[in-house]
Amino acid sequence: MALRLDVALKDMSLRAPAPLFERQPQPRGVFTSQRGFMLALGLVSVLVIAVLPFLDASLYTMSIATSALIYIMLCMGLNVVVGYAGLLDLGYIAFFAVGAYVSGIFTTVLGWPMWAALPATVLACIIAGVIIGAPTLRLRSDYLAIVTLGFGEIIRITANNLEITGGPSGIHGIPSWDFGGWSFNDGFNLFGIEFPERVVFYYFVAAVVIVVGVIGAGRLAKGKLGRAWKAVRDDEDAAEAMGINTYIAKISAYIIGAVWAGMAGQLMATHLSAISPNSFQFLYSALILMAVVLGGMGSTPGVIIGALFVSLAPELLRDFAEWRYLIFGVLLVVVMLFRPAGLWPATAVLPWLKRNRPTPPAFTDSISSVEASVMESVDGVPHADVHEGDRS
Amino acid sequence: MSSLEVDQADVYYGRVHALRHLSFRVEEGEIVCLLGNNGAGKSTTMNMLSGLVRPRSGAARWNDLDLTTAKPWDIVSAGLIHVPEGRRIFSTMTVHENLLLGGYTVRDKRLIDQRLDQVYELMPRLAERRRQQGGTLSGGEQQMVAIGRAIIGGPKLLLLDEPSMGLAPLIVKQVMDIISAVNTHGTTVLLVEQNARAALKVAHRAYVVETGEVTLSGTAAELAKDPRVVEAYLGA
Amino acid sequence: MQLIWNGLIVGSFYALVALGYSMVYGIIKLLNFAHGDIYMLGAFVGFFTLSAFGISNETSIPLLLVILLLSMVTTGLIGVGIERVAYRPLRKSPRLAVLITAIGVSFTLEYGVRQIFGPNPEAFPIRLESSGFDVAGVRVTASQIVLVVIAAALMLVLAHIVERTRQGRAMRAIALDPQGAQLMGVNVNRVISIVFFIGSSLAGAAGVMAGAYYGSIDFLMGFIIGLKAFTAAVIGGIGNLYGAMLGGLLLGLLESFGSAWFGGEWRDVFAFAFLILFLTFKPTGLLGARVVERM
Amino acid sequence: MSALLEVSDLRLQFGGVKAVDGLSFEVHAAEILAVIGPNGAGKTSAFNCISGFYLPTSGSVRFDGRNIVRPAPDFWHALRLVPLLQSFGFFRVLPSRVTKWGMARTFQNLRLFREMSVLDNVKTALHARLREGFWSTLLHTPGYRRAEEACVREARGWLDFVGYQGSEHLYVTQLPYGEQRRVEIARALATSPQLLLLDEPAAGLNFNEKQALMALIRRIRDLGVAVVLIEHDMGLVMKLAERIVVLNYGKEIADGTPEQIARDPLVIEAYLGVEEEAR
Amino acid sequence: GGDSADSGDGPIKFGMLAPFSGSESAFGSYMENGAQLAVNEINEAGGVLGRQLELVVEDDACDATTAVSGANKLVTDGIVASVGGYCSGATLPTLPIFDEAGIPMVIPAANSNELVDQGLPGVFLINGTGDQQAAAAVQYAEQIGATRVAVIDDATSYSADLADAFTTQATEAGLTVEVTATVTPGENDYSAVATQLADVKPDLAYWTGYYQEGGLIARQATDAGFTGVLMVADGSVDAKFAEIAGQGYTENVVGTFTQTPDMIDGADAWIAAYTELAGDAPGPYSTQSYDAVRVMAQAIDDAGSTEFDSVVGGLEGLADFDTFAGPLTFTDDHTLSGGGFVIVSIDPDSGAFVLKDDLQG
Ligand SMILES: Nc1ncnc2c1ncn2[C@@H]1O[C@H](COP(=O)(O)OP(=O)(O)OP(=O)(O)O)[C@@H](O)[C@H]1O
Ligand SMILES: Nc1ncnc2c1ncn2[C@@H]1O[C@H](COP(=O)(O)OP(=O)(O)OP(=O)(O)O)[C@@H](O)[C@H]1O
Ligand SMILES: CC(C)C[C@H](N)C(=O)O
Ligand SMILES: [Mg+2]
Ligand SMILES: [Mg+2]
Repeated sequence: MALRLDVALKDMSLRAPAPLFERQPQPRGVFTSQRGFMLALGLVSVLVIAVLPFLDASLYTMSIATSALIYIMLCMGLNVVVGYAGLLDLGYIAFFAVGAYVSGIFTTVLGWPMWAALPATVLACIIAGVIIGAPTLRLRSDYLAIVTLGFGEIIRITANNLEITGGPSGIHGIPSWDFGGWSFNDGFNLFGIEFPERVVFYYFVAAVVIVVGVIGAGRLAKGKLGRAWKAVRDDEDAAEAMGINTYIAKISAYIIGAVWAGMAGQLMATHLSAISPNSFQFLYSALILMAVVLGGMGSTPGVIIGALFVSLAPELLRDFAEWRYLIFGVLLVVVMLFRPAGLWPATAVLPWLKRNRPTPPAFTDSISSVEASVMESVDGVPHADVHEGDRS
Repeated sequence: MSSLEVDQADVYYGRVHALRHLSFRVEEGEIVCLLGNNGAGKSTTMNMLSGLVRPRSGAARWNDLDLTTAKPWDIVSAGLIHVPEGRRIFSTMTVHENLLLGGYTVRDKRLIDQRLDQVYELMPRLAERRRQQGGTLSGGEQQMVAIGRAIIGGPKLLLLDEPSMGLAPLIVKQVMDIISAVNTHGTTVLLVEQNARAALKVAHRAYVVETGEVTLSGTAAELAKDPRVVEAYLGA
Repeated sequence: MQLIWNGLIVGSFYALVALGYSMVYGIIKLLNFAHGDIYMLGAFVGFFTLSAFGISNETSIPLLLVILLLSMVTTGLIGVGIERVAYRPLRKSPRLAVLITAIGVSFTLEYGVRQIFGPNPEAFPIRLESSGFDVAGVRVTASQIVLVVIAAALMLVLAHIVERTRQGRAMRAIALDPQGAQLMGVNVNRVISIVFFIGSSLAGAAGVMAGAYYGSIDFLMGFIIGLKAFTAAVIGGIGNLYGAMLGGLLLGLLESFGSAWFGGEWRDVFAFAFLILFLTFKPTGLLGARVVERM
Repeated sequence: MSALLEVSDLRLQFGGVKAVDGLSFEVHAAEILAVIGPNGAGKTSAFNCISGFYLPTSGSVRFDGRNIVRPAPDFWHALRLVPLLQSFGFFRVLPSRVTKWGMARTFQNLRLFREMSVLDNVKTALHARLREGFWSTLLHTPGYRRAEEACVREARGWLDFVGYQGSEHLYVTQLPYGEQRRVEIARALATSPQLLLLDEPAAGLNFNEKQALMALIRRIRDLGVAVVLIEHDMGLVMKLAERIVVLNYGKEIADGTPEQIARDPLVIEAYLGVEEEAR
Repeated sequence: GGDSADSGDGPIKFGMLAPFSGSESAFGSYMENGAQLAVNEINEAGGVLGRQLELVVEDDACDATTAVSGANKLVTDGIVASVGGYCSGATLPTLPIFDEAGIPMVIPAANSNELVDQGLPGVFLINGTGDQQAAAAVQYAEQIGATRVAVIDDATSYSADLADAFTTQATEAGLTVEVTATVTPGENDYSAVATQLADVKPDLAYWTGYYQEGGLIARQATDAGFTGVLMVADGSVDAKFAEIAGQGYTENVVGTFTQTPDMIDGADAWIAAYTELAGDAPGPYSTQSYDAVRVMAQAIDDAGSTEFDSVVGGLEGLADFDTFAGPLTFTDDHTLSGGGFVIVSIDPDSGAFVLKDDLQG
């Protein structure tokens, strides 16, 4: 069935004339195209995540694996703000805090089940996103950075000083997810294999992170909204000239970023069962930003690698005890010096595909030569239906 | 003996081979013009001469200065001044400050003042806009600042990259006159132009550069009549 | 009144550190997160030298000045070295990449010092005499006056250099377009090194003065002041030196009044909320120039 | 026929500089109008006012029956809050809105999205017309696929239209200058304009490229789009424009056919110079 | 249930979480060395249940996230008992982890009331709680006839807790709390609070934070003209306090503290042993950590097994076990009965805190 393409675009007073040039079809295979390879890589990663508990289900492994996944979610959210929309955010952890605290308060103080707190978390994050987004209407780059930094500190200090947030010691005893009668705490028994609470929760986090965090953010970035973000990042004025309301584009980036962080915060609150303002210091905003930049801004695989690096490196360096932050610092500098665009930049081309990269065209006089044929198809009038149904 | 000489220069940007064995020379006191399509490598040549990009192989010498190894600032101090494509005005600095920066390498304050007066006289528009921020000037005004800046540096060899881009016809004429004037005061000029018609009028000699190679050369008058040049750069 | 005076004292520390911050930002658009740690290094250099000579509990001002100079030179050189190793290779890379190395450098400095001097705070060997007297109802101490005089002198000299001299113009030119500046004959590497030297030595000076004034130093002391200096630099209009000074003083005052009116726990909330509102209405800070971009 | 664009008594002042000083002119559907004038005459500034980027000090701009300059009530003026409110988007028409109404523009210096591919650059211009919701993007519904596909085809169509033959997956920075200009025009066209403003489109192009550009502009006009261009290349202007408006010091000093303009002594004195040979 | 079921042979592992990085990192090694000393002594004396003890230390950075992964690491490493916990905020989220793994906890330093308010069976505090310390502070204030008091905290969990407790108890005792102030830790300038003290001139000001800031506040308050007594809590009782405050600024400083070796006659041997092990003099919570290990070891020995329930039973059954803080018997809520707080003051010559009043009279 031919898709009805005309309804997909609004008020087309002017439609492009019929295409004139044959363009090479994109290759598809796993090793012959970027896209295919990334898909395969994604599948392998999902598989690795799925079998991990069968290899090592110890508390420690599950715990850091869960944390790492939550970090991925968080970094994907920041990637929307920094990587796609190009807005420097130095207080991103604040949204994480909002998510964690809202879900914490709703479940402990009000006694709601965890899933019911989700809409509240999302709503709170949207509001927070709008609040932080509003001043950005007028501010550019580094002035924005300080506003976000200030916002992050305001949230943390407020949480530290209020009664409802438990003051400096925070909220503890946050319940796990339960649905009706069954809770994660009960574990799960499938085909005689016992899945204890931590593994169930790990799978739950993994599912949310992969589906919402990674695939969702990736899809948004590829669609209309994502193009608007990138346009704003590259050139705000030109974006306006393209009919993109840059205010809305920027605020929506903050909102999406905030919601992602909020959901990550809710997962973290469940994971730790206790939260305190100490975990939302500026340092952590810097760490997450670091993950995104280190991995490669605007690049999904890059950001995932960055998130893993930043969340796992201190754990792997645990044995170096007092030296670990020193090593971490040096490592950061060294990595950036050798890969200034990040470990896996958004523009990266797989090495074995480099050879058949398209080369830039030389200037062509094609217009005059093809003019006649264009004229035929155009007929010199504005038209809406020149190429109904062709090339599909 | 005092001349600019480029010999078999090769420049790469990553995988892009921008200059291929490019050779040409400019004698003292000349105005030499480089013509060529977009992306032919004209700006790359200029950047190479002022030390901003380095050739992978080949030589570029000016008097006794090896341009392939000298630092950009040393090249400027020696009197080779490059007015880059796109003007490169310091946008939040005033016109006056921009001009003063042109005299960064000149130690003699009186000399700077003297040249400042000269520039303001040559381009009265700039005198009017002395306190305006460079970035808010119109395109043509910016071009004037760029040339003025170079004059204050007291160039012995002046590289001009598309000085007429975006200028009104009247101003193009003025700019070309300025170039001639500067030249008669003893400055050698290497000029890159899209506006071949205007350029060939002031130049003594010219080279045509295509995809990084010199494909034609000769005196300006010869080239202006060469049918290949007429067809490609002047229009019948 | 006392509030104002207290605010000004803190403010002059912020201003000194903010100046370097703003200079470095101004020239290579880098939010130098390691700048606060240079302040910390300054204090530790002073501490190390004095301890090496076995000096403790001194109160002599000439000795302080000697140490101040020594620390300024040392931190200045360290700053230049950091720029060489960690920032210069990335000059053509995306700005955020350098930001990350700056954070990396910050970690390295902090925990490097921790490995050498240990995690405990140390008492600074020189103490400024803190006998006070009352001026118009405000309690002022001699050390505060020394402090303010040194800070003001350093700041004014610096601002003069940047705003009025040839080198200063070169600095601003590099800030706007490094390649364009090269074409004016500016030795970009050298000017940037000079900026790092000046900025770092100011931070080092602030570190020594903080040590002598407050008496205690530790390896994380640069972190908070780094943030505050960044804030101050932004309030003032980042890249603008007079702005950085004003911003530092203003932040000091804001904090002083904030804690008096709302209590210490809400002080930073007050300061930041004020900052956000202020920037919303004046998006380029106190003295920052609106960068006009032409279409 | 009523005019597509009516500019009347437009004024724009920066501090003491009167960049535009009482400018009035009209543009009709499907015509090619050239705006010329000495450097600093206020051409770009006028464009910026018309397309909503600058807020004129006074005057009115009507496009397709709609006001692009939206005066604020006196009440707010009295409170001296107008500039502030305007920067928040009140009492003004944002450029994005102007674009949606059917006016597209290019910039004097290339302003492509540098970190996006050629195709994405053009797809971005379809933003306002694309029916693509949040959830459908997340879920990749058939509606989303349809929209994306239509978007790609439309974008390709415009790339073809301007004669771009290279790979659509290249980053724009990898293209030669002339090709970038083409992509920029394709991008402007993809917003589906009735009026296209081009600011010095021929700057930096060589002779052949200029020829191609002229052909392209004519074909755009033939689609029914009015084209207004600022240009200093008189050869091109004389051949292309149906009507020419001349500015000097922010004021209109002449308005007429190329022949009239070429003979106008005021224009010759202020702009052309005496011995310019019109090609 | 726990999956770290003790294998029954090999060494018995004790786990300790303490801050080794971040702002509290100074305390980590004091605690580790104290605990290690106890482990060494016990091992030399033949170990527990015939097995050797082993101390496993992890960093909690005083941060919940790091602490949780550290705790999980310890559980995975197969520890049998936990003898760590410095920051209450970071210790709280680790409690359920240890609890679930069936690991009893003797917490040497962290002392927020919330730790025991959760009612987990395996949690024991051997540092006096905020309430107990506040009681000691109020008692001393009454003793010296103070009527108008001030309290200053640093917005951390422990400090704010203690300040609250002090405010409540002081008010009950009929004192007026004239100033309650909060400062931001990690800074240098506390002139705002100093000025406030100088203006209000309370008889006694209680600082509930740590010595880094405490020293500065002592100095700045005196400079500003405050002449009352500055009482500091256990977090500030450290020889560095006097160093930071400087000479002449410590005459009016007293502290609330549990006894430390240098206050007890004949503890020089212990200090010597510690110094030999650590290469440094003992610091805050060295003794508590030392005691935590001994308490736990004793309980296991008494119980005759490393089984959770029996060890908890053993801990509950301890009677007048000899510790630095005096004879120890756990109350029903698993805290110290008396808290054992005494009043200390600074010796002007050495700068160290010395016993001033044992509050028994
Ligand atoms: N920074 C760069 N990175 C990669 N390629 C570049 C870069 N600068 C120029 N090129 C390429 O090098 C070639 C020569 O460019 P150059 O700018 O020297 O041409 P030009 O003759 O000055 O053209 P124009 O008339 O457009 O100014 C072109 O193919 C261009 O795409
Ligand atoms: N933001 C601004 N602040 C101050 N003056 C400005 C600003 N923008 C433009 N101007 C001034 O307004 C005048 C008109 O500028 P405009 O850019 O419109 O000229 P133009 O006609 O486009 O010139 P060109 O042909 O050289 O591009 C110039 O004198 C310019 O200096
Ligand atoms: C004095 C310290 C042992 C108190 C500890 N920081 C706590 O949070 O409980
Ligand atoms: Mg060029
Ligand atoms: Mg213009």
